[in-house]
Amino acid sequence: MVISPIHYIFVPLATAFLIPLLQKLYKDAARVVPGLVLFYNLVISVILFRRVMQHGTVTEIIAGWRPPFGINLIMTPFSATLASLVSFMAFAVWLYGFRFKRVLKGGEVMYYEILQLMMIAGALGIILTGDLFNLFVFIEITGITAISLVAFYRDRHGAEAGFKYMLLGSLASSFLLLGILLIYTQTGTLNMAQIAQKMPAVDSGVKVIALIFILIALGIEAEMFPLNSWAPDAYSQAPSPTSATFASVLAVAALYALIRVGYTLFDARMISGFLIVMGFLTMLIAEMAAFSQTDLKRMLAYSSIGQMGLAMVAFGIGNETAIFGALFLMINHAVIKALLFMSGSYFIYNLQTKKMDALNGIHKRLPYVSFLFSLGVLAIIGFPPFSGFWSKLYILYGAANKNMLLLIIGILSITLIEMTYYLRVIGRIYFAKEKSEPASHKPSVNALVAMTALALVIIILGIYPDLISGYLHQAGRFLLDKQAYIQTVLSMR
Amino acid sequence: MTTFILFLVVMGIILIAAALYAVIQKDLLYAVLATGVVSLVLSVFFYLLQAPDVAITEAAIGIALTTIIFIITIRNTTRDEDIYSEDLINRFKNKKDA
Amino acid sequence: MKEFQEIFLRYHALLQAAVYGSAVLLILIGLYAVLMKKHLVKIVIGLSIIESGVNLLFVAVGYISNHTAPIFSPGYEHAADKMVDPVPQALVLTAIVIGFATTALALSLVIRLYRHHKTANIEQLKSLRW
Amino acid sequence: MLKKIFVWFLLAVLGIALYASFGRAPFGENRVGPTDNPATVSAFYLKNSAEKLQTANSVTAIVVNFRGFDTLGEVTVLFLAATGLASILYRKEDEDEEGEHLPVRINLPASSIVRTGAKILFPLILLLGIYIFVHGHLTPGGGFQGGSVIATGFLLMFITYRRFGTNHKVMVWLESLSGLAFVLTGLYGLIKYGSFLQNTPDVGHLNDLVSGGLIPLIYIFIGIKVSTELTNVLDTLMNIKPKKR
Repeated sequence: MVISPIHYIFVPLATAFLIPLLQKLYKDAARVVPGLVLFYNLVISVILFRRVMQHGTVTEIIAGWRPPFGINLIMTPFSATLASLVSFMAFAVWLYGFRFKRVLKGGEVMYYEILQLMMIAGALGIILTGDLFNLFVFIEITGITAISLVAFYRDRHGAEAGFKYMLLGSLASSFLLLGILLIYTQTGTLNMAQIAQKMPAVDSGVKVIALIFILIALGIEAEMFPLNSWAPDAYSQAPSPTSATFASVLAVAALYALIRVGYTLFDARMISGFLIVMGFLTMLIAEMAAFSQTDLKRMLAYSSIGQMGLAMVAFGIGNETAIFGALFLMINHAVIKALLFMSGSYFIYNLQTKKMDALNGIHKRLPYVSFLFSLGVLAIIGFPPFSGFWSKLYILYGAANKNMLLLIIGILSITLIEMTYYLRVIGRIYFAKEKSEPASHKPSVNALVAMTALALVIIILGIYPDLISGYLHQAGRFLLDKQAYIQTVLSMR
Repeated sequence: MTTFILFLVVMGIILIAAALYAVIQKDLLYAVLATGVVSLVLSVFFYLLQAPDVAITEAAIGIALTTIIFIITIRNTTRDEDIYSEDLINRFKNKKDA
Repeated sequence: MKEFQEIFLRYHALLQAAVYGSAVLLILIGLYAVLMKKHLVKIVIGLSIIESGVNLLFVAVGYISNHTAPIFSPGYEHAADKMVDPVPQALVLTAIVIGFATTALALSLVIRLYRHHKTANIEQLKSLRW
Repeated sequence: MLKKIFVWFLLAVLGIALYASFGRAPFGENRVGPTDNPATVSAFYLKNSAEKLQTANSVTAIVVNFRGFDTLGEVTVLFLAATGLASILYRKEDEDEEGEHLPVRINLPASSIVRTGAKILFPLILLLGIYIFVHGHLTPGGGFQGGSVIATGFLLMFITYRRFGTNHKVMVWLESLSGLAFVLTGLYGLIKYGSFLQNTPDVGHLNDLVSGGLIPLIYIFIGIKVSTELTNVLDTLMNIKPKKR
């Protein structure tokens, strides 16, 4: 059987359906099998990524009907990059969470693993699909799994965070349906490429209304201000591997959907101003909120929202340099924020509290985890030798190319806020007086392997960004080339 | 033909009335039953609009299943919209006893 | 059948108002409940009313006057030109089932919330704040 | 007060926007176009569900074949909702929810008329459900409709008989295997014809019970899957211990 993008979807699906049975045969099946599947995803990512980068876009027809009649999967260099990123991060998170103590109670582990696996499959579906309604279905898959995972601990905060997400998520799906229907009435099709082709002929009033509906819906998913009030609660109440997945998988997929719809279906020029303004507001407000947090996970969550805002700004700027920076930022953010959530959750696990006051002097008890955490912090605020530096530099460079001086000043001053609160945490970890308690929970080996791997990625990308920059340039070019997308899809046989 | 038009208009009015009732009614059990009526009328609507498949789905899922899960939820929370917490239930009970 | 078309066109504005209007009103009523009501169950009722409105809008958009259901039952084998648009109907099937799934999930969260907080008023759920 | 004004303003704007924008697609207008030489997706579906797939119900053809991938996703959504529901309402034996313990059911038992009626109706409802999804490609209805009808049958039994419970082992097997069978049928298309979920060219004749190639088979799997998932959801919800009054 030839490797093709459909493997990303049906292998996790079949596994998820099978896990309840396998669980009966072998007690640890629910924990082991998803890892195998995610590893398989990683392998096909490598194969497909190479194929896409060498021979151009890989497409796949489903049910044997060529587009626009059937649903198609499409892997442009842009989506191939993100799909590989998602597969890699998913595997790293699985490795990290393999022995995660708090989720190991009783039969719940099966629910947890199924939901976690399907969240990743849903995110991959969002990235790969070429059909608007199919996008909706995959967004629902990720939404339902994410809600269940947020409420997974079944405490009062979890249920509340889940309900908040549920409320906004349901509104988002209704608005998305309305937007899809509006587009369908005007163009008579659901295939994204054909919609893009027919869009110029659509009455501009209807187009704007459809765009607003879809932007509201995808804005909720992509944590855009002011629709992101679910995000900090969800990030902070979910189990820690899930928080890491939210930051590194779900956010990437949601932003991809926003960009794909904005750039391909509509015109990039139509949304660029909107994206810059909303992205900047998202960033500003999130970083200010992060500054005033006392809870470690909430601080990380707000910082995540801020980074998504920066990525939106970069996509709004819309020239090749900025898009390169945005892609680099998405990769960096996924890796670094996952590392921060992973190492941060070991602090929380040891201290039994999420409050940051308790972090004082913890480096003596957990030296290695503290080291990894500070590495992540330095990388995310963009210290020169680390990878975060390059992405920010390129985004600023892109803004400079378009003479957006105010924006540059704004981003830089927000970076200052970011630096302050992150360095405050580092200060607590290393220089504050410790309370003398022995370390109770050393990190397990698999978690250490996962975290070290992520840290290595950060360092290598920082020292030698050329390793991926060629690919990212190619991906960015393809995103801007709308006609190539339309032609590739509609010439499929 | 005129019956078709009449039907659609009357159905639309019933639909809106039932939905309004569902939102206004303070007794949640009746509100839920009103949403059941919304589903019922909706499935007739679908049938009139030449969508029998959708009509059957709406009939089975909208009328029966959704209504029952709402009723189960009401049984596990409160039935009256204004008496929304356990405190209020207890206070209300005490008043009745006294 | 020509008659049908004539009457349909004569009353078109009324019909459009009756069908699109009630769908849009359902969406608005549901949204009102979601935004203004305090009881969690009422909010979920609002969500399900919004879903109903969206579903009705889907089917209404696919309707073509004087055409039959998209089923090639015996006697209608060659009537493809006289059938309503089947695509919105297929989409609505998906949307209804997904709507039920989300409603069930929402209600289970409501039950959980009531167990923990002893209240179903959304304004009293304030353990999580910005 | 400010909130109220804002909400009303929002509703007014949304209502006008919706009505105006959907008004651009007049009610009852033919946007499908001729089916002989299809220019739109719908016309293509209408033409080919009769010609190439020999499936009488073209909605079924779309749901199962043309857009079968959506349906796979939809079945997954249902599966995940059942899983998420079980996870949210999950309760270990020793788990005490903030001191709440209520073993006694307060409901009165159903009357004997209801019980006898339910007993007679239950097999009929099951039969109806099975009929609906077996004939999904010929008449209105199909896997989702039949599945939900079967679930209403179980609902009747849950309500009438307090002690009625489903056999969990059978449910788990049916649920997993029917879902897997759906995926495997898709895989069969991928291996044999080169495209996931692709139908066999051997589709029979319009309006025969065995027509449409793999479509009825897949719809039966969907029916089993949907009915078990919905029954699981109901079972989980019905088994919540009622709170103290």
